[in-house]
Amino acid sequence: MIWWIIKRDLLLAMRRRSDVLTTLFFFVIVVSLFPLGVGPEASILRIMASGVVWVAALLASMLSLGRMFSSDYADGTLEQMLLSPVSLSALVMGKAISHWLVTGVPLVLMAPVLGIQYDLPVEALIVLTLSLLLGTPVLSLIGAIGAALTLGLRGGGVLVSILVLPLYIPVLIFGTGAVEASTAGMGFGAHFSILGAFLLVSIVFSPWATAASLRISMG
Amino acid sequence: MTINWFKYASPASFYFLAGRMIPYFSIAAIIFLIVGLYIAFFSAPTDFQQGEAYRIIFIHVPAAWMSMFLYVVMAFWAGIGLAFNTRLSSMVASAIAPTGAMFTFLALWTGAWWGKPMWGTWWVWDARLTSELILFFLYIGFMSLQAAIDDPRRADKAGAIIALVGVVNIPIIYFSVQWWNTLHQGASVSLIQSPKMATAMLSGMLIMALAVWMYSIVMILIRARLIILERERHTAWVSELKEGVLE
Amino acid sequence: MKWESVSDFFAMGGYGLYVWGSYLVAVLCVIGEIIAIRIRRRTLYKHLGLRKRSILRGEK
Amino acid sequence: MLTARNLECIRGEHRLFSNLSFSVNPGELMFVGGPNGSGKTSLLRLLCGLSLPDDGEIYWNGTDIRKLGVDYRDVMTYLGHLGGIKDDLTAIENLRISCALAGCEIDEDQAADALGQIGLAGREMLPARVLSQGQRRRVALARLLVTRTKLWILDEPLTALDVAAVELIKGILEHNLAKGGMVIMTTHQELVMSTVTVHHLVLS
Repeated sequence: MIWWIIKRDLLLAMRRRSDVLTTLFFFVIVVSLFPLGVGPEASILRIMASGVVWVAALLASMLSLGRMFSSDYADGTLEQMLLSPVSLSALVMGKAISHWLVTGVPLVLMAPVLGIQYDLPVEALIVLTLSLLLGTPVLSLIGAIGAALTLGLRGGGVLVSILVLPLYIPVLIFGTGAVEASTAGMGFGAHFSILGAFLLVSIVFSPWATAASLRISMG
Repeated sequence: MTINWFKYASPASFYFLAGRMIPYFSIAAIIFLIVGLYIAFFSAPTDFQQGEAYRIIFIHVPAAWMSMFLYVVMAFWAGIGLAFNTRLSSMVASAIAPTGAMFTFLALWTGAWWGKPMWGTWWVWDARLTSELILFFLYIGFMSLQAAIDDPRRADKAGAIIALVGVVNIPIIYFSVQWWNTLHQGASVSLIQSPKMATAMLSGMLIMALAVWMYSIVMILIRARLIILERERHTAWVSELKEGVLE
Repeated sequence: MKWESVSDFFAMGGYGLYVWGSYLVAVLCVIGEIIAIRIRRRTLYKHLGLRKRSILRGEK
Repeated sequence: MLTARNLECIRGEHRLFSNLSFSVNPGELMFVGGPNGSGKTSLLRLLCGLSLPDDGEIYWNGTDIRKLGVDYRDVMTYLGHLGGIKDDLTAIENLRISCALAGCEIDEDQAADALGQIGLAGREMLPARVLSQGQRRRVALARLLVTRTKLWILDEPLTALDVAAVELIKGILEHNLAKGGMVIMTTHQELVMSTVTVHHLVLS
C-alpha cells in the first residue's frame, strides 16, 4: 500500500515537473547568493560551505512541505486516506518517502556541484553528500508533522516554518559537523551514527505523530 | 440551580477554586520576592571574580529554570488533555504558554546583559543561551499554532502534538547544541561556575526561584480563568454568574 | 549594611547599567504581562456584555 | 445495522443538531435532507468516523465505531462531495488508486470495465483535467461498482450528473441494497426507489 502512494506521488510529480524543479532551483539560487554576499575568497567560502548548503537544504525542504498534504486535502483524497482500512501511519510514511524522493534526492544530487562552487576538497564533498543523504529524510519526516498540523490554516506556510525549523536544528548541527570534522581531518563516523539515529527515531515516531495530527486537522 | 452542573463541573469548579487560591499565591509571591531581593542586593556578598555584576544571577537563573520547567508542565497538561480529552487541562496548557515565553525572553535578555560586562559582547553562542533561544522559538511556535486555529478543540489537540514533539526534542536539541559548542570551543566560561558559591547566593537564588514560581502560578490561574470564561460563555453556569445568581 | 551610600548601591560597583538594565526589563515584563491580561479581560467582559467587573471574580 | 444514538454536533457557536437518533437496517436506504448549512455533511462525516460527535454514539452491529476502527472502515465506503479526483491522473489511474486506498486493488482491465459500465468508455486514458464536472463525478462513483463494502455513505452523489447517469446510479444503489447493503445519502434530487425501504431524515 505504501508502494501505491509512492507510485502515485511520483507519477504526479512527473506530470508536474515544474514543482520539483522550483525547489531545486531555489536551493541552487540560495547557495549561489552567499558568495555574492560575503565575497569570493576561497578560504572563507570553504569554511562556510557545509553550513550554507545545509541551511539552504533545510529551507528548500521546508518550502515544499506545504504541497505534501494540501492538494490531497483540497481534492478530498485525504478524507479517503483517513477512511482507508490501511493504517494511516503507513500512508503517511509513503507520503514522507515520496516527498523525500521528489525534493530531498535532487538536493543530495545537486550538493556536490554546489560544493565545488565553494572550493571544497573531494573528501568533504563526499561527506557533505552523504550527510545530506542521511539527513534529508529526517527533514521530510519531521516536516510531515508540521504540514499535517497546519493543514488548511491561514498563513500555513509561515506557520509551518516556525513550527518545524527549530526541530531541524539537531540535523543541521550534525550534518554540518560531519563535514567540518572531515575537513579538520577528524573522524566523522560519530556524526553519521547520530544522524542515522535521528533517522531511525523519526521513522518510528513521525508517521505516528503525523497521523494523529491529520486526524486532528480533519476532525 | 441544577442545570448542567455535572457536565460542566470541572471547568466551573476550577474557576471558583482558582479564584479563591489566587490571593494566597499572590501573597506568597510578594513575600518571597521581598526576601529574595533583600538577599540578592543586601546580604549576598560581592563575587570575587565578577564583582557586583553577578547579582543578575538572581533573576537570570530563576527565569531560565522557570522557562524550562513551564514548557514541560505545559506539554504535560496538553498531553493529558489530548489523551483523556479533558478540556480543562488543555486550557491550563494554553494559559501557561505566555508566561513561559515571557520567562524565556527574560532569561535571554538578562543573559545578554550579563554577558556584556563578563564576555564583552551582548551575545555569545554559548550552549545555554542557544538552547534558551530555541526554547523561545518552541514557545512561539506553540502559541502561533494555537492562535491560527479557530476551533478551540482542534487548537488544543494540535497544540498538544507540537508541545509533545517539542518536549521530546528538547533533550536532543540541548545535547546537539552542547556538542556543537564544544566542537567550536566558543565561550565556555560558565556563568555559575564559582567553585564554592556562597550560601547567601544559593539561598537567594532559590528564594527568587520560589517567588518566580508563585508569580507564574498566579498568572496562569488568572489566565486559565479567562480562557474558561471565553470557552464556556454559552453555558448555564456562566450566564448564572453574569446574572449574579452564584454569589 | 554592605552599601556605603545610595549612590554606591545604584552604581553596583560599576556594573549598575547591566544589573539595573536586567532588573528593569524584568519589571517591564511583569507589568506587560499584567497589562496584557487586563486587556484580555476587558475585551472578554465587553464580549459577555458585562458592565460591572466585580461580578465575575467569583469570590464569595 | 448502523445505529445512531443522541447525536449532537456543534460547529463554532451553532448547535447544528442534537438528540438525533436513527438506525438503518440491511437493505434500507436513508435520505438526509435539509437546507444548506443544516449539518448534512457534518452528519455524514460523523457517521463515517471522520469527526467525533460532541455527544452521543454511533454503533455498527452493536459496537461503537470508534472501537471498531479498521474493522468499520473495511465495510464502509464514503464518497464526499469532493471526489478525490486528481487532475493530472487519467480516469483509470484515479479509479485504481482510489480503489487501492479503499483496500480493494484492481487491475487495469477491471478498472476499464467499471469505467465502461458507468459510461466513460473511450475516455479512460484522458487526464481528469479535461473531463467535465459530471464525468469526473462518474469516475468517483465508478468505485461503487468495484467495492465490496456493505455501508455506503454518499454526500451529494448526484450533483452534476445527467438523467441517464442518475438512472445508472439508481441501479447501482438498488443492486447494493438488494444484496443487503445499506446506503445513507444526501441529495437535492429526489430518487424514486419503489422496491426498497426508504427513510427520510430532515435536518432543520
